[in-house]
Amino acid sequence: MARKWMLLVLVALLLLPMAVSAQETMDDMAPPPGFASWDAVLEEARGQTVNWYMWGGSDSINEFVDTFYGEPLLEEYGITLNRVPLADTVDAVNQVLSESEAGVGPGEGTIDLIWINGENFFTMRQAELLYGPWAQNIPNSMYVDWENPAVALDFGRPVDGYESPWSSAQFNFIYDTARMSAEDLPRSYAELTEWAIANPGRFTYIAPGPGAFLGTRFVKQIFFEVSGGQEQWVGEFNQELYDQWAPVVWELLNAWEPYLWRQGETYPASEAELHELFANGEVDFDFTNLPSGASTFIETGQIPPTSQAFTFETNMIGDFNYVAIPYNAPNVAAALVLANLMLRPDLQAAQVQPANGFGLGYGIDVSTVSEEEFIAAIEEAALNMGAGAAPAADLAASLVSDIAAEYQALIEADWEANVLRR
Amino acid sequence: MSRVKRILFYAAVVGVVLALVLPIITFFINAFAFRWFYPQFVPNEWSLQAWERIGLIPREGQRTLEGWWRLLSSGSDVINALGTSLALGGLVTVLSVIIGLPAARALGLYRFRFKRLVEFMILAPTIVPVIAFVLGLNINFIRWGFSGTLLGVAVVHLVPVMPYVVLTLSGVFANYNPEFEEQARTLGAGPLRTFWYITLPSIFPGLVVAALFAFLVSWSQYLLTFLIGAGRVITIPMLLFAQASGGNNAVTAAMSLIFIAPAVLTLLLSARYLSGEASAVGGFGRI
Amino acid sequence: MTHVVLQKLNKVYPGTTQAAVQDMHLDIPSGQLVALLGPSGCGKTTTLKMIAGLIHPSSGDITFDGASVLPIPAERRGAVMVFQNYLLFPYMSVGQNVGFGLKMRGVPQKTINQKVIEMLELVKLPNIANRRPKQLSGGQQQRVALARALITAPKVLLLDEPLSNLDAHLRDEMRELILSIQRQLGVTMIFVTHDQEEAVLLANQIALIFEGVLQQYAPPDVFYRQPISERAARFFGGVNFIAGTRRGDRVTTALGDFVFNPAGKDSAPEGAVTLTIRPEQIVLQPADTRNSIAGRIRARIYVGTYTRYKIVLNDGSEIEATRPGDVGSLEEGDAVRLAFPEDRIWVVAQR
Amino acid sequence: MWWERWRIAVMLAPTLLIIVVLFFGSLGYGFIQSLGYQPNIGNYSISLDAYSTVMFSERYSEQFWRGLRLTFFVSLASTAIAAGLAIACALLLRQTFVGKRVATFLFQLNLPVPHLVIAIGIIFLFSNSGLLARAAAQMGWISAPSDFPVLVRDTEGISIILAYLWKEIPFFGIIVLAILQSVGEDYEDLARSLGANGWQRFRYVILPLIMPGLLSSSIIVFAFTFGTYEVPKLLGVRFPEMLPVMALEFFLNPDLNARAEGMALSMIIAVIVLALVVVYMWISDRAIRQT
Repeated sequence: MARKWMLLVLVALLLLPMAVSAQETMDDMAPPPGFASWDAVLEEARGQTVNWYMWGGSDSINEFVDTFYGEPLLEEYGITLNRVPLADTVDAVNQVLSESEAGVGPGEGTIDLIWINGENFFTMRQAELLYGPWAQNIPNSMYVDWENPAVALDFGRPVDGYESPWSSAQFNFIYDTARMSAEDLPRSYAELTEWAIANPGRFTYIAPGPGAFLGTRFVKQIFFEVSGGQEQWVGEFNQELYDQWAPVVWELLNAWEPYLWRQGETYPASEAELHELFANGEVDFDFTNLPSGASTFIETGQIPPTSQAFTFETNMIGDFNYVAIPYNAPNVAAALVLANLMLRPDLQAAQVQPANGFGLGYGIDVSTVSEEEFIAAIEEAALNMGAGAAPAADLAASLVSDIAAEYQALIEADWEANVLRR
Repeated sequence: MSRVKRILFYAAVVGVVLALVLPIITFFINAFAFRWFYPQFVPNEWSLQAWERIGLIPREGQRTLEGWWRLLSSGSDVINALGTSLALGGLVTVLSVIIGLPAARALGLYRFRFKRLVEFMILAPTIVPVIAFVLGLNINFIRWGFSGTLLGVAVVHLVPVMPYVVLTLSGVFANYNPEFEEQARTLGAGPLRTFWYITLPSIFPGLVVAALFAFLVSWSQYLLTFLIGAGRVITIPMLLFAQASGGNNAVTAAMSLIFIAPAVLTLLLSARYLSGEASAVGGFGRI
Repeated sequence: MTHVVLQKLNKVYPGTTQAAVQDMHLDIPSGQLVALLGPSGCGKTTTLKMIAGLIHPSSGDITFDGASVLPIPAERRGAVMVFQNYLLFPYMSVGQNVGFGLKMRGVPQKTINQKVIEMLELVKLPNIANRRPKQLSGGQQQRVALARALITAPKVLLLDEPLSNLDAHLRDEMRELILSIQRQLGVTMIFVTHDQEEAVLLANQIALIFEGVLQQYAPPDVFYRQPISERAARFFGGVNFIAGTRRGDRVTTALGDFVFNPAGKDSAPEGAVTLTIRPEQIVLQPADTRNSIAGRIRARIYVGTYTRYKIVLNDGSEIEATRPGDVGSLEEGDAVRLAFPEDRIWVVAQR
Repeated sequence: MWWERWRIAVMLAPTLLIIVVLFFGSLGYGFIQSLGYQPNIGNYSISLDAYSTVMFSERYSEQFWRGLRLTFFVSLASTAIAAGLAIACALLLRQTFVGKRVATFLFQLNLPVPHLVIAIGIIFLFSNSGLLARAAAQMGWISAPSDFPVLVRDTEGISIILAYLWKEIPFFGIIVLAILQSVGEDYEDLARSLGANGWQRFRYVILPLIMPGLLSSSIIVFAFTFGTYEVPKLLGVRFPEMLPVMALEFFLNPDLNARAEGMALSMIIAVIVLALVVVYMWISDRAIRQT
């Protein structure tokens, strides 16, 4: 008996310096609130189940999450991933809101992590429904370029460490090379207007509204073009600026209506609906938010294999999306571990490849990665972007950042009043 | 019937039946089609991709015994949701029958004051839309801590289920002679054995129909599960609804088939008890 | 062999004020076959179910051989009921039905099978144990129900309208079977019926009940000769009632005076009474004029074994008399004399 | 005896507990909330603001009234057309013919199939690039999807009606079939011997016989179609929008004030349905008495 004890003490003594040194490497970084150290987080997270509420409409994304995060979480950290699919992220916001209304305290809630950005984040932040700040207190946040306004500002609002980036996306169009050639493609809204008039009934866009942010983004980009550029929209919400240009945009969209699919009587409500219209040849342009462009949807068989992504010359909105932890998350530690894992460069390299089913862009700044095996993974990913993607140069050249979240709700409501119901 | 008349008659029957089952036929095509775009009438490419995606068939090359086992034990969304849906349906069925049986007996066998009022109250949930009460329920359930638990959702499913269970069973009791029980009592059977040997066998066909409705109404419930399950009780209709509003057709079709299979199976198994139960068919209105 | 006594038995159903059974006092000696007779809703079935233990009395007591059985639940009381529509469990075979009581007592299946055969023989239905109740005729079902009740060797056998669902010829058969079983086993039997004929056919003693109140408890013949009231008389088929005033053994009516021989049995007071005589006791065209009155035949109804005459009397009232066969040549419209033999006249108090 | 007196109350108690607490309780709670009484966010006053916002505000009034009209139209059309077609189907299927069992089974097949699934099937079948449009294209009747009539996600709610038809025709049909079978053909034979022709036998014999069952089931169908969410959500357009969809969208809006409006709208739906059911029962009661 005594010998066994001795052995244990010895082992403990041997391990102590290692633990201390591990502590040291993170000395420059404060632990997330409520935890003594990152090790304490790992310790507490072991055995927990992380309830991740995320939009679940894409099975390939679901599959990606289960494979690329679920397995390492369990194997490396002893955490079980419970991914809860949502029809719309606002459902999760509403859930936390209802819980807070019902007086549910910290640790007693149901949601550990939400895939979130923009308006939903803004709502939760405003109602103080989030745990934090923590996003700059997890180890892998060192790969994140927090200086980049597109990361530090979510729809023009400061992130303040209450959400951690996961991936990035950029608006781009899809066309079918079997139906038209690259020379005929419109490269601006002005050209799109001409194209639509010349090809009546062959174009439509996703109705801006809840759960259909690509539609909102499509309209937002018109604001940029008609007002002469995106720069003036960056920063605080500006009602005057909006009021100045909104009538112009509505006028344009109304002028389109007779030339749109179904004469603009109705609009597709979701991305999936537009994919279907495009695939069946009802319209000639499709939208996506994926840097891999058409590749992902060619893979799933949702659109013809001859499809190809393209961009306008400018004003293609790109942004980051994030994960946030509700104030009442029952498994904060596990949520932190997951958020940290998502930033690991090899997994980031996995998520950009269409074949893996996720196909969104990097959440980290790849130039900060110095580990060799990670660099190799990133280089390999670059070769696998698929034939359906828009040229990387076009994407980079047309990229603009998104703007204050207030515009989104405003555009959605006004579009409905001034275009849909006119 | 004359020859022409007979041909017309059969044409009408075939037409009606075919039209009614056509939506279901489209599921079978969609679920196995790949790149099935307009104007193809018959798909050019067939694929099991949708079934792979929902985790019911292993990917090509992994369709070995081990691959199947790994897949089924990995617990894909659909398999988990199938389990949840079945557990929920089973729980609702058992609860509703246990709770509804005494009430059905009281309504079927006895006359009492306020009987009309009681009947009206029990039937009210069949008329008042779910949307009218579920919003109020949502907040209270969160407050009481029932929200997001399987039991909580099951209890809420009881609201649309109870009217049909009580209605069906009270119809059975209206044609039931309680003297059979008295006969058994005087022959020496205690209350429990009287229930087991006398009451249960007598009402069994009606009980099957009631249970069928309870299960099916629960099985097809979307809004209640969505709002009370708080995203933690994921049933097949929840997955299917999310999929249908933003996913790919093949996967939607495959999931739809998964969704209707147990329902049709239950109908098949209990069809012999169902014939002629006009009052009971009312339960289908809720599905 | 059980002596059953009902003591001041009352039953008031919840939500009602009228007692269904009121102060019922009934002494049923061991081995008797007693009928509880009365119109439907008179409380006779309630009484039967109280004896069975299926309904709990509001007050009063029921004793078997002097010991109260109220605390004993139905299944252990040993008072077995046979219901009017037999209630054979439709999903069990005949044998399973008959053996049910023994199964409930945990008797081994082998013994049960043995007893079932015995019992089916007792009710004269051998070799039908494997049939389904549906395959049996009404009379056979009745006998199976009887066998099912008797197999448990009950202390008291309670029968609900045992003959009412049977055809005339089956009734006779059934009656003999019940009587022979009763003689053979000596079990105390109580049955309820609304049919006086059924009660008379079967019972040693009849308890006549109106509105939950016991009217008269006597052997069957007494109800014909000496009914307790006009209503009791009517229930047993009495049709001739004449109002009058009694003084000693003489009753004065609008039709004249009648002398009668009370034989010390009647309880009618002096003063206002109703005189009654059964149609078959009236003598038509008597030899002498004692106790006789005149009338005219309004209707003559030939019923085969006897003939009914409806006779209009002097004061306009009508009386009915019967004669066996069709003796004589009385026709409708004929004047007729009728005499009331004095030992056949009965008087009851006027209501 | 305690048990005897309270027996019925005890037997009813569990069911009534569920119904009263969960159903009527929630209805009542929803009503209170619709009046703007929300103590947990410090709002103790009561007002009809939510109702007037939903019905009369500039922002929502058009949406509400157009939605009401659409909802009413869809429910009424679905119920009436389904009932009518179901009678025809039942008259067909009650004949004796080879394959009757199979035909009857297939006729009932949609009964246990959830509304949600039927709605998806309707999209697959009737959309502009759906199976029927493709069949038309194969026949050469149309050259592009846009030539096919707009039946799905249309502003008139046609696809919603179609989905309900596919679900409710078997529902009504089985009820009518069961009634016809239990009644037998004796009454019709009698009417025929009295000189009634086919139409007269239908109008004066069959119709009055099936009417009570048909009416009570149409109440269920009408109320259901008026208040269901999944089908119009999947098959409807953003504007005009069926009332249940509008109500849930209010409720799911993170803005807590919108929640009162969602409750108000759901109360309006409940009141409309109840009022219509009462009127309907009153009319059908009179109609039945007159026939």
